[in-house]
Amino acid sequence: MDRNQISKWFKNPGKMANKYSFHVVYFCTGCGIIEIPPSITTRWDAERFGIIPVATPRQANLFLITGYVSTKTLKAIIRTYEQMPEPKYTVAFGSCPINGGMYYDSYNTITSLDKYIPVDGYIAGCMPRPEAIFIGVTHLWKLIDMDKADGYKRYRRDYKFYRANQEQLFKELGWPPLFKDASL
Amino acid sequence: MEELKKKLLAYFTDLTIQIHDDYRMCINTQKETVVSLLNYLKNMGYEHFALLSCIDWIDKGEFELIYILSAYMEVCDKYQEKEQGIIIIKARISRDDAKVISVINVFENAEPYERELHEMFGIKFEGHPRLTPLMLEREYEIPPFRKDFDTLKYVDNTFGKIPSIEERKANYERT
Amino acid sequence: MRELELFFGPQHLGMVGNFSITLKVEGDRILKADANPGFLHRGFEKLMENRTWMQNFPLVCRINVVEPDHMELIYSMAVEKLAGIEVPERGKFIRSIYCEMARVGSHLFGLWAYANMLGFDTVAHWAMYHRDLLLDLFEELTGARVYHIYLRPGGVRRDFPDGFTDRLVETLHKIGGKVPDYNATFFENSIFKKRAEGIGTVTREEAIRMGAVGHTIKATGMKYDIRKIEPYDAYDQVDFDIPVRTGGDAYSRLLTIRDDMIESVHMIFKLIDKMPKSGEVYTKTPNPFKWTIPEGEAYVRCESSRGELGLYIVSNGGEKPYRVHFNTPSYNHGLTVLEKALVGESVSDVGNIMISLYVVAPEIDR
Amino acid sequence: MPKTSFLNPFKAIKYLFEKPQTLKYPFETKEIADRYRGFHKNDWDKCTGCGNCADICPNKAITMVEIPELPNKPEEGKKNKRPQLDYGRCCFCGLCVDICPPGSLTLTKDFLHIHFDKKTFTFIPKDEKLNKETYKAEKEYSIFTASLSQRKEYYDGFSPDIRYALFKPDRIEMPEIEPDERKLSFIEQVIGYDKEQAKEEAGRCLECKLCEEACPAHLKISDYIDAIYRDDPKESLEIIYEDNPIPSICGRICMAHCEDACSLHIRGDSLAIRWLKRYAADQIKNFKEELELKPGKPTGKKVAIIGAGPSGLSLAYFLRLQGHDVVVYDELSGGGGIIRIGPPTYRLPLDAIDKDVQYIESLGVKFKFNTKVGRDIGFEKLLNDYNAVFMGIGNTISFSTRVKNSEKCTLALDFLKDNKIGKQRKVTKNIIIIGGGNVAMDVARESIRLQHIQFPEQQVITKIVSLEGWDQLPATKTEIEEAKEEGIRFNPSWGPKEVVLDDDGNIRGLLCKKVKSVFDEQGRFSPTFYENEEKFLEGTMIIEAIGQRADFSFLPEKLFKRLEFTDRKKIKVDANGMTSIPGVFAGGDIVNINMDAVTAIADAKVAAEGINKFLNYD
Amino acid sequence: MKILSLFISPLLALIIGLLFLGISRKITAKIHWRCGPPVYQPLIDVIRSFSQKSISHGAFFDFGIILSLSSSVVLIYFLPVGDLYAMTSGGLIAFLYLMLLGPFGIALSSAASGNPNSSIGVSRKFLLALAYEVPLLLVLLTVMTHYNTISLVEIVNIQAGTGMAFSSWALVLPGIAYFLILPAVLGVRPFEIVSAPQEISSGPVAEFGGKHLAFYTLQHALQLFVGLALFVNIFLGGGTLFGLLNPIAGTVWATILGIIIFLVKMFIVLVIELFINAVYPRFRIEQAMRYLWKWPTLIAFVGLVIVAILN
Repeated sequence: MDRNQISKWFKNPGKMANKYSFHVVYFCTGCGIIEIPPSITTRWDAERFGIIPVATPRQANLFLITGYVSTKTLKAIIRTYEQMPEPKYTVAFGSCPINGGMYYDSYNTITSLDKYIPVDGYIAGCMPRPEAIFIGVTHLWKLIDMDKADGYKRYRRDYKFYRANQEQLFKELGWPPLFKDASL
Repeated sequence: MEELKKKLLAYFTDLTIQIHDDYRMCINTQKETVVSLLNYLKNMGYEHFALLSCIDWIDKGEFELIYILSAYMEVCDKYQEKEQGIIIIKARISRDDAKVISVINVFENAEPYERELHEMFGIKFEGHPRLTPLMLEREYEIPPFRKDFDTLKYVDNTFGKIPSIEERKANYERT
Repeated sequence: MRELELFFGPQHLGMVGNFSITLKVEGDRILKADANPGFLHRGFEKLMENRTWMQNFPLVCRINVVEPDHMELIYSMAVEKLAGIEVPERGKFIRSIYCEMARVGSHLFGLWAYANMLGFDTVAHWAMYHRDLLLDLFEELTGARVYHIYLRPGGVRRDFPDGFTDRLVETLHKIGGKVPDYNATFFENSIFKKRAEGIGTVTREEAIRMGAVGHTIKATGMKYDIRKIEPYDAYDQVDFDIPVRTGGDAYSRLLTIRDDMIESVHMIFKLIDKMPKSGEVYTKTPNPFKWTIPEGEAYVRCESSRGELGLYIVSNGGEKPYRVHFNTPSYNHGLTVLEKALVGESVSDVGNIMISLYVVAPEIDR
Repeated sequence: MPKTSFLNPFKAIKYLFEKPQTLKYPFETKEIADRYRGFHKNDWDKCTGCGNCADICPNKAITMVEIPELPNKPEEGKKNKRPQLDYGRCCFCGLCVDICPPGSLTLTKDFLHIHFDKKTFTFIPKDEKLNKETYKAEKEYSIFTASLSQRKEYYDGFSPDIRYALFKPDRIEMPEIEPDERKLSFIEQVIGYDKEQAKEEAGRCLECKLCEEACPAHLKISDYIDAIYRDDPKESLEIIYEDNPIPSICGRICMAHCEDACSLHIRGDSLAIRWLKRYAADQIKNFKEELELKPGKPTGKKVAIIGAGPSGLSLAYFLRLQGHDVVVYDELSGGGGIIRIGPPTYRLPLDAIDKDVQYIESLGVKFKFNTKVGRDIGFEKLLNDYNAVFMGIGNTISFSTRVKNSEKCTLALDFLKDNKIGKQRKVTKNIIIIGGGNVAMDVARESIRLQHIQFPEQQVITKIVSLEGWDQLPATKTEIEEAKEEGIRFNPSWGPKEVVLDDDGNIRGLLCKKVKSVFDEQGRFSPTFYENEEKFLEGTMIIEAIGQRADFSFLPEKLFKRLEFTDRKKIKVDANGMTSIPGVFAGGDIVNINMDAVTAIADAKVAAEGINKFLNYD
Repeated sequence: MKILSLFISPLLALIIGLLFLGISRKITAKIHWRCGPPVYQPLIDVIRSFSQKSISHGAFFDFGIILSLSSSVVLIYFLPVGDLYAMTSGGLIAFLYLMLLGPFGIALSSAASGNPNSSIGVSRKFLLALAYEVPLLLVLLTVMTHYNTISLVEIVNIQAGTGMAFSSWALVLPGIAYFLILPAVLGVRPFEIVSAPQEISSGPVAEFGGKHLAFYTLQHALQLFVGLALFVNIFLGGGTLFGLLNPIAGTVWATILGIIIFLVKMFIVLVIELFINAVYPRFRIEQAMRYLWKWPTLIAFVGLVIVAILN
């Protein structure tokens, strides 16, 4: 850890701690989850960077959307995302959340994720290798440093629109809006 | 297998049976006979209910139900030696009035299959205790596995019509 | 005690795959379990009807992410049967070796899931590490870690690279060398036995009644294995045994998985010995843009790591399948056996039972 | 059941003292496998823009985008379209690599692209030669900055391999009569596909339609080949007849520009499009009964066509379908024009020509054979009697070398014509043919057959002298190969200097001089020689086959003066195929520089539309 | 000294607790055959949790976790670390009650959160506490009988006087019993039943996020410290090592060395606990209770009888 890092730690400990302690929601949203166990276990060992899976979204700050998202899962994803405390980051895996991927014509999977929840980064691949996950994390660090990983802020700011999109898809969401005073 | 064919033909009247070379027996029957046929075959040792499927023959206006049975085998011998194979039972029902008697009293594991077919094809299984949705969250006007369900059109209409956040904001600001 | 409604999954650390079980519990006892699949439903069977025979081949493996290889195999087998394509001898052996590698990998994944479920991180980590070594080999052979897209109708996509079998044997020996450690820490661990014995017992009668296959029925003492019953590929050219247990509980199932894994490794060695040293590995299939398959239907099945995997496929003589229906082992296990096996058990054992049945959610949903 | 224990598990503690097996990833990397399926790379030089990758992609991840900077050369089988990948769709299956006919598309070992912007995931792959900015050398490359726009050089993963390609690179061998056998007679050399072979060959077509753009007449090639694949030669023939009314002829002697453009051609054999057309035409024994084409409603307009060659026949057909009255004049006794006299019987039998001509005749086109315009009927009379006149006269007069004593030599066309539709010529045992084009090959191969017929079981020699070297010979490769197989000897890069006569005035041989160069710097034909390097070739008969020209003697002087010519000595026509004389149209060899049947058909198509417009305008 | 230790001991406990958490992650990782996180990772986690917005589920939710944390801090005051102690009067009985207060606070919070997983976790926690409380009480009773005092500080002082690490042979059996229940007290495997992330999503803390989670982590670190320190204090002779420090007794150096010795002893116990943690899966709750009521209780009872007879 060089001096630069230390001064950063003193300036904004929360931000730095957020960088080096990603607690991941363990949610098998799609097939990309198959590369999560290897990356958190012996061979790749994500815990070196403080990345560990946690059981509940309340304790997490990173949400990995691992692959395709069916409508049924999307509901759970939105619910989980809203349960996470801020600041929180979302990283989407693979082709499917970007533009539908393999399932671009499936009647049960959505084609692009960022219409429903904000996404801070996409990792290309089908599926991404563990290496890509690590490099994805380093990119996320850079984004956090530059204050560009602002998905949660966007969600708060544009909540009205996200909520409108979610309601357009689901008709009945089943839970009250997260932010009461969401406006432009 | 030939023996079984003879027995079946003697016992049931409205069957047409073909035996293929790879130990697959194809039985065409009526939907009323299916339950008793399955019962009979179960007692003959075909205890493994492998699959319940359905084909939408839209040109003929019919659904074809496929029941596939095989036998559990205690000792691992080849089929060729045991003279036991896979039995494929086919029954056609009308597409407009898709109703058939449930077989869960004969085979317990037919339950999720029937639920799924109900959901995907809209076939009503009489006597099934819970024909609740299994896989799907949304409701579809046409059950999605029917041939007249156009997935691409559906996707365009459903997911394509949802604007991205930027579009929605732009629309909002305009009005 | 009051009755509680407890949702197990889909977002849950003990859940392998996106699956949910709604439990009705009283204290720690489960009164009723309701499996709730569909979180991964993509409508594969519909998607496949919209793609040509060749385009389906990268698609099918996505059905089951844990073990995509048997999905490729079953699709290839079905198409070969419908179109009357023969696989060359070397191709058959490569297929068998590849499938056995996949079985070992899949079982290691299962071991990870089970150990992780019990909170047994140590063994979980080892198992995942050893699976990763296998994935390296898969990457070398097929060009991808997970979705290999290697078995194609007519044979395999590429031949073995130079010296591949040597590296395969080396890696398998490396993994096999750790089996005593696995045994000492996991399979012969008293607490593991305490945890798994008598849990989720499925008797043979129940298993037959509910259509159980694979290690669930092998754990009740029945040698039901498609590799023996209806040999495909090169399985009729090697000797192998089918490990069985008689307990019918989670413990027996896990031991069956272990024995099956060891048997698979031995089988790979035998297959490598018997494999023709050179030759064609695939039969050329027709031009993918003009490939039509004559009218007909086929039901083929193979033994995946979780049990009998079947595919019913219908062609109407066109460029695309008319109807496909996968009979996946997890379908019976996850929706019928699991619901029955959970009743009366403790909440702590939900994941335990589920993983010992090896329920893989994407396979159920398709 | 194994024995269990409480203490045994503590054996695991020993791992505490072992070296961790973790790969410390960003600091310690793993070698990616050689077959890794990562991002795409496309060799733009090799890529033909055929779009097969876009067709096979199961996810519709590939779209072909037009690159305006690239040259669009459909006649060479190269379009200026290149695949664009959408990594929001791609599943990295590699089907596109396996189907790519030129083998230009490769998957690399690059797999890192992480970005918050979805738009960056759309990407047009190029290769490292073209894109130095993207492809970094090993030392400039870092995994932390790696992305679609920062990739490593020479990092190929899953590469195309012709052995495992999804298409069949090898053509179904066309059954032919063996050289030793065929050189003894004029029997048709090519036997033709049978049903199975035709189906299999048609099954190789990837439907990329590069050929359709390369074909001058723009036949719907992939459609009719698909019909053959579906075992429906009748439908196939109907599709051919939409654009080409002489399938039997074209199926045999077409220059097959389409096959040069075929995308399979790059790494394998091109599809046998010509033979498949021939198969379709041969399968239908009687065109009139099977095809359901009807002439259009009579319009009352009359068109005269001079010359029943390919352009004339096609035009007659197209105009007849429009309902015009068409009369075709030709000096020969049957249809076909130059095609009737030029290609020898072993390549194009007269039956095949007559089959096509008779069908066109059955549609109501009137043929006036043995009528030479200018001799039997005046050109001006035609102009007066008919609403429009089309000249499709072709090049019918052979050039002579005009070296010393060249008047003793035989001219190629005369030789061919006599052999085909007249009386067989007498030949000698030792023949020299001057010229390196297809006509020279025809002449040579015909002479060797005549020699074998007239001097059975005797030593005979046929040699070819050509100005051009081996690699410049204008004749097609297959012609040269077949000529060699039949025993014809080549003397490339020699120019005739003098025909040497013996004392009786008979030909004794040809004195040649070494060629320095054939074309000048501008690429025009202007041979230069080493005057002192000479060679004497023995031969008792010399045939000159160095080119032909048109015979405009039928035209009255004042009309001829009004005809405009291009600088390549061709008649100048406008976009409607009309010459500088209103009402007079032209096409075929006298207009285009390709000088082959299918281009003549293309001319006829243009002229047909032009005449239509011209007649309706009146 | 006392005033100083009022500040120092909780801080020391916190730092040592977090460090031990980090070390335990590192050592576990090594047994897993991997590198593991840096030892200061728990600190980063805590800072991160503090920086996050937390969602409260009501006043009880907040109060519970504060109660839990403060009770743990108070526990530290009763606990001598070598020569460092804040209160001399605290007896073992009070100590035991305070130890129960921590879980009680968590339970309060969990009940307020309304998550069914949490309620299952809390019920497990109390069942487990019920199970290990029996042998623990027996053990402590033995100790109190042996030393004839209920004050922890006095016990430590007596042990320091004897200068032996394992102070009395009579206490061997209770020591073994305590060692057997120590995993249950610390909540490591095979007794990781309460949190059991794979079964009931971390149980009581399922709804804890942000600052609540940070408080919980701190409380957890303190609990770890307390659990280890109690064992070291009672059975391993506290901050003494065979009378090694007797020559320099009373100086500051002796205090510091005492603390270091104390920490080393704690560390050794921790490592042993980690080994147990690494090689066993977790019990089911009734299995854990059966185990705890069987062997440790029996041994502790025998120990109590022996001590009673000796006295």
